[in-house]
Amino acid sequence: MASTAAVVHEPALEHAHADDRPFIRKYIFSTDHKIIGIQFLLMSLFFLLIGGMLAMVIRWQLGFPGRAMPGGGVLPETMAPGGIVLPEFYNSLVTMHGTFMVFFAIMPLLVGVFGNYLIPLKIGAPDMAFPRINMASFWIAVPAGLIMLAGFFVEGGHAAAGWTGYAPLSANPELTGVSLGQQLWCVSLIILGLSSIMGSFNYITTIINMRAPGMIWFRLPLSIWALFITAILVLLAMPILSGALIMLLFDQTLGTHFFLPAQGGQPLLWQHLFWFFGHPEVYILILPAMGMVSDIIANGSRKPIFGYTSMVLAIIAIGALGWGVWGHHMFMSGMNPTLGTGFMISTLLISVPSAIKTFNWMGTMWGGNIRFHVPMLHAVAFVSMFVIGGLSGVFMATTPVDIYIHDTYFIVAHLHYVLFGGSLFAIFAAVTFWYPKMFGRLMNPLWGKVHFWLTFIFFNAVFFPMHGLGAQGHMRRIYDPTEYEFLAPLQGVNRMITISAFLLFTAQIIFLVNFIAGWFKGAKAGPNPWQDNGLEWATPSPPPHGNFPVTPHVYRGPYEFSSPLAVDDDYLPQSRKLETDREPAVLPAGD
Amino acid sequence: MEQVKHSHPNYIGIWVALAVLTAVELGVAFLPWSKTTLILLLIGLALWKALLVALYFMHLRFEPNRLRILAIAPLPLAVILVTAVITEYFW
Amino acid sequence: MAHAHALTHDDVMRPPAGREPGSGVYNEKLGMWVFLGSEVMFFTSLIGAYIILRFGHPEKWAPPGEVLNVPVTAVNTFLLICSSVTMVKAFASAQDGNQRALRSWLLATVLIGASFVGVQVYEYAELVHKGFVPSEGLYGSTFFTMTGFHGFHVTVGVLCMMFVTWRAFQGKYTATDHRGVEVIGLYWHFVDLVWIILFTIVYLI
Amino acid sequence: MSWLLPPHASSYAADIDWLYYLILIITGIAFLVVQIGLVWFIIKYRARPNGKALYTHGFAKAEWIWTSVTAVVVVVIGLLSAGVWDRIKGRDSIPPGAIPIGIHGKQFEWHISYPGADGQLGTGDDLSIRNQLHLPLNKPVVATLTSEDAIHSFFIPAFRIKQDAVPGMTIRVWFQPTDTGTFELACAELCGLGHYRMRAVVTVHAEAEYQRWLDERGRAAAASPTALLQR
Ligand code: HEA
Ligand code: HEA
Ligand code: CUA
Ligand SMILES: [Cu+2]
Repeated sequence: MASTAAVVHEPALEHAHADDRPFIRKYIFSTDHKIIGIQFLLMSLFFLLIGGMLAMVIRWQLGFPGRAMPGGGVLPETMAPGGIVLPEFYNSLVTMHGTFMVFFAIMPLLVGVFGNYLIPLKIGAPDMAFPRINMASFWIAVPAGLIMLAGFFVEGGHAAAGWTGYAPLSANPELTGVSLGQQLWCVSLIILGLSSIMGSFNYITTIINMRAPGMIWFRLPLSIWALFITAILVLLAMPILSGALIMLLFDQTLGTHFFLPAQGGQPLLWQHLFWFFGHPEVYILILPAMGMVSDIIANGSRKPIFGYTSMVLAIIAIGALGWGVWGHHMFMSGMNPTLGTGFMISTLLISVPSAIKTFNWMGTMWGGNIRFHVPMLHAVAFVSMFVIGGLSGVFMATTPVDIYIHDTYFIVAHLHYVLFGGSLFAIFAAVTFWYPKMFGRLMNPLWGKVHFWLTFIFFNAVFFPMHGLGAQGHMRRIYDPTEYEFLAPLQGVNRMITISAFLLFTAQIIFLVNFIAGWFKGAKAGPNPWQDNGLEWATPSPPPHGNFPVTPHVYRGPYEFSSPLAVDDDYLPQSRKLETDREPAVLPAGD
Repeated sequence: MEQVKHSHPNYIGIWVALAVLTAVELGVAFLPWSKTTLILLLIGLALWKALLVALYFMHLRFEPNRLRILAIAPLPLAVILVTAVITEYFW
Repeated sequence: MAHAHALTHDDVMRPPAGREPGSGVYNEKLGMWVFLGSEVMFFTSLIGAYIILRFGHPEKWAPPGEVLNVPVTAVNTFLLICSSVTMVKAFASAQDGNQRALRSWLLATVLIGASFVGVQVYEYAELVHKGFVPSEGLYGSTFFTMTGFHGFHVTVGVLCMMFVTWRAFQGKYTATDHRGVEVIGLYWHFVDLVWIILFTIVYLI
Repeated sequence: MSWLLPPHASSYAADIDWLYYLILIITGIAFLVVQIGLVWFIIKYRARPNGKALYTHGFAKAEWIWTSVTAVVVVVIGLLSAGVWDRIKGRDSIPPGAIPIGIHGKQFEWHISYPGADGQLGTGDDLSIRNQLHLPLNKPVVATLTSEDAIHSFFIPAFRIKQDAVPGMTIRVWFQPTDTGTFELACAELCGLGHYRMRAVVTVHAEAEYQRWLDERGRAAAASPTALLQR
């Protein structure tokens, strides 16, 4: 009855499991945020795999230009006759690699999966504020993905104007020979945008209005803070992209002139709109990662997070500053150079909140009692790799240096360090950390470590040398570097990168197998395998429909590891009531 | 939810104000004044109308401050985007 | 203290038994306001593009009234303002628990909203007949895109309003709980507000 | 592959390289601090049997230090860069008397026009050549960039110059070669399926030689006006 103990008694659990809905409402058209999160997980891992496979074809062509790709013979004549990649197919490959990775893998993985799975559990709510809209948001994302895939099979091939879709290349089919593919690209992203917007206003409402008693703002885990700010960014940035895509689509189909110069349209307008969305987008792709890594590092170090308040302020600052820097992608575009100086300064300033985050993570580890479970390994790797990516950002933020390195492999190196080294490592950390909560079983830790080390080593082998390529002036998005004399000496490096990339991809198969095997064979996890403090660990794994048999009450912040108040443990769950704790004031049900 | 007995704002009054402002706009738009003056006047009138709708019809006037802040939060972003891009024409 | 019992599906859909004070307004209303923030940004992209393009090439726009039919649109603007007042009247009636008034005001709103769309379709047909089409330079591109997406929003609003009206006829809205009416009202007034801006900058400037 | 920047051959390239190396050093220090710190903590604070972690929520002083140091460093980087940027791309940066050259990007080639005897572009006596950029040594050159179709980007790695050519816009950019020899001009913005081979050769001559080349080409062009463009 009046027990608010962290671990709920078994009989109650049995009851809570009794869920009378038919299979299709339970697992397919489910309104349960946990199922929706897992649905997003499966979908986006699938697209991650697709994006990875496209990367392998890209790498083959760059490492061995003009040579027939082993097994490439299965591709149709219009893509790679005899296994030799065609230039127009190469452009589609790069475009779709970027598109799938950004919009269909990393963004849904961070926002769709963990936003859905963690928010209600971590704030102590039974579900999202609008469960049906939540369901719709997943079932809208699926057709968006299918439309995007369909583009490969249409006349003229898939979109080939880069993931940034610069007009007029993307607006005028005569310039690429791609018409239907480019339109499907627009349509798919418009639909996906709708899905993300539906997801995000749900998250925002849920976090503001559905927190359990005692879960005041400054007791929220950093992952929730990050997801909250991210949801605001999605909410306000996505519609800008949708509007721009609609105009682009009209240019392609209705003959309008927004981005086509012949009648006074402005190609740079597309870039402004795209990047006004695009830069907040890259923070959408890193903030949740930062938040979840904070949770995991505190857990692994068995220490409270260092400087909680400044971590929160840094998240807010990154989110806010992110709106004023979009022009740093356009320094060479012919944009007003004075504006360029302004964008340089604002961009450089983002280093400050990023520094706060970095050093606070280190501060958290300092003096800790660090357990290197697999999530912790990935989380520490995140810090290490994100810093490399962030520091390379400083080169590009500096306008004169960007003159030289813009659109070279230096950028490619940067974006993979922040997106793979940053976001994807954080995703590996988060998946392995919350996997037992999702499926009730643990992934194999030994194979997890093997996967981690291989990924860490080959990731660096692939992407670190790209800084060097960029410094030699190696342009990005080129099909065959050997066309240029000054790039010819770099071909050895390109080949080395390609071989490492194949090994990197192979290492991911370990993860895939471990992921699937854990589902059936993994060791039973129990409610709290990592001895963590979050509310999600105070309910069974997987949590029952409705999450908490009893609405939990919150008595403290989420990072009370090694607290002297916890007598026999080195952790103190948020919902464990001590003698000295006062009951939070409860708002009556209903309003 | 809210309590049953309500005193309502004068909605019909707002409606009349909106209609009159629209008529004024129509009159102003065809005056032989300088383009800049007209634009400033018209935009001023439009914002006035918009404000009436937001404050009374959407009852922002009667909402908690937290909600009002939330409602106007996106506007600075819109201003940032447009002003930054417009500077393009002044260099 | 809450009682530990088995949750059924319906329990889950209800607000939790106790929670932190949040925004001070109920979920649906907060959600709508947040969603409107997103809509502001959507219209920012269209209207912003218009402003920027027009700044670049002011000569591509005809003076007000030359191509576009201002009188017809003025009437249409008036219609939309009327529908806003009927909407807010419906909301006031819901607050007072006056079912009959609620239903009639909602019906009126649906009808006026639908006629707005009708007039816009007529306007488009006439313009296209005159040869003014979306591919007609920057003027046509921006005009049809902005007003078209506004019209689309009105259409969606009318459809949702029909649903709310239907529920009103079933007596689902009481003096204490009329969330549906208030939420659709917010959306409706927002769409009206956007039109107020669009009417001025597209037709009168 | 060398980790240093390749040799440079234009007047302001050294400034860019200098900034690059400066940032390399600054970020290099930040890099070392973070990575060495991480490794050190990993080893020093790994879980010990019966070990207990320090219970602290942070130290405001430490946070102030790293926040303000970073802020100062980035502001200094910004100030140093702003001047260089202004000298290269600022609106009044083009040196008076720079030699005008027209660069027109087109899928997938560069049409380069040189002024005729009057030293002005667009006066009818211009000379147009495909994919060959010839320049005099130590003379400032101002290129007028235009594009026919997609966005292209004018990139000469050895000169450290890059600028997009946008259809519908005319963008001017200047540079001054400081070494004779041949270099490569690349297109750095995705512009379609031939983007990867939109290449031109840049030849920098001593001044007298440049004049000789220009005259020769001018005469050849007068004899057969279309021959050059078709190569
Ligand atoms: C997760 C995604 C992500 C993140 C987090 C970032 C973060 C940053 N990015 Fe990045 N960026 C991308 C994804 C991302 N970027 C992508 C995808 C592109 C390419 C798009 C395309 O064209 O296809 C891109 C391109 C890009 C460009 C355009 C380059 C060009 O095309 O020419 C620039 C230029 O300024 C830039 C800058 C930065 C900066 C300054 C940060 C900062 O936020 C980084 C801040 C972090 C740190 C600085 C490290 C931590 C701090 C310290 C350890 C303290 C010490 C530091 C100092 C003293 C400086 N990025
Ligand atoms: C998060 C984003 C992300 C990720 C993870 C990657 C991953 C990789 N990228 Fe990507 N890349 C981009 C985002 C990303 N990239 C973007 C935005 C661009 C710019 C596009 C443009 O210019 O328009 C780009 C461009 C780009 C280029 C430049 C092309 C060019 O300019 O010509 C190259 C070249 O080497 C490259 C290579 C690779 C490689 C080898 C990987 C490897 O790391 C891939 C390794 C494989 C995987 C990561 C898949 C693993 C799969 C699983 C783990 C699934 C498990 C499944 C289950 C459990 C069901 N990428
Ligand atoms: Cu021209 Cu790339
Ligand atoms: Cu950016």
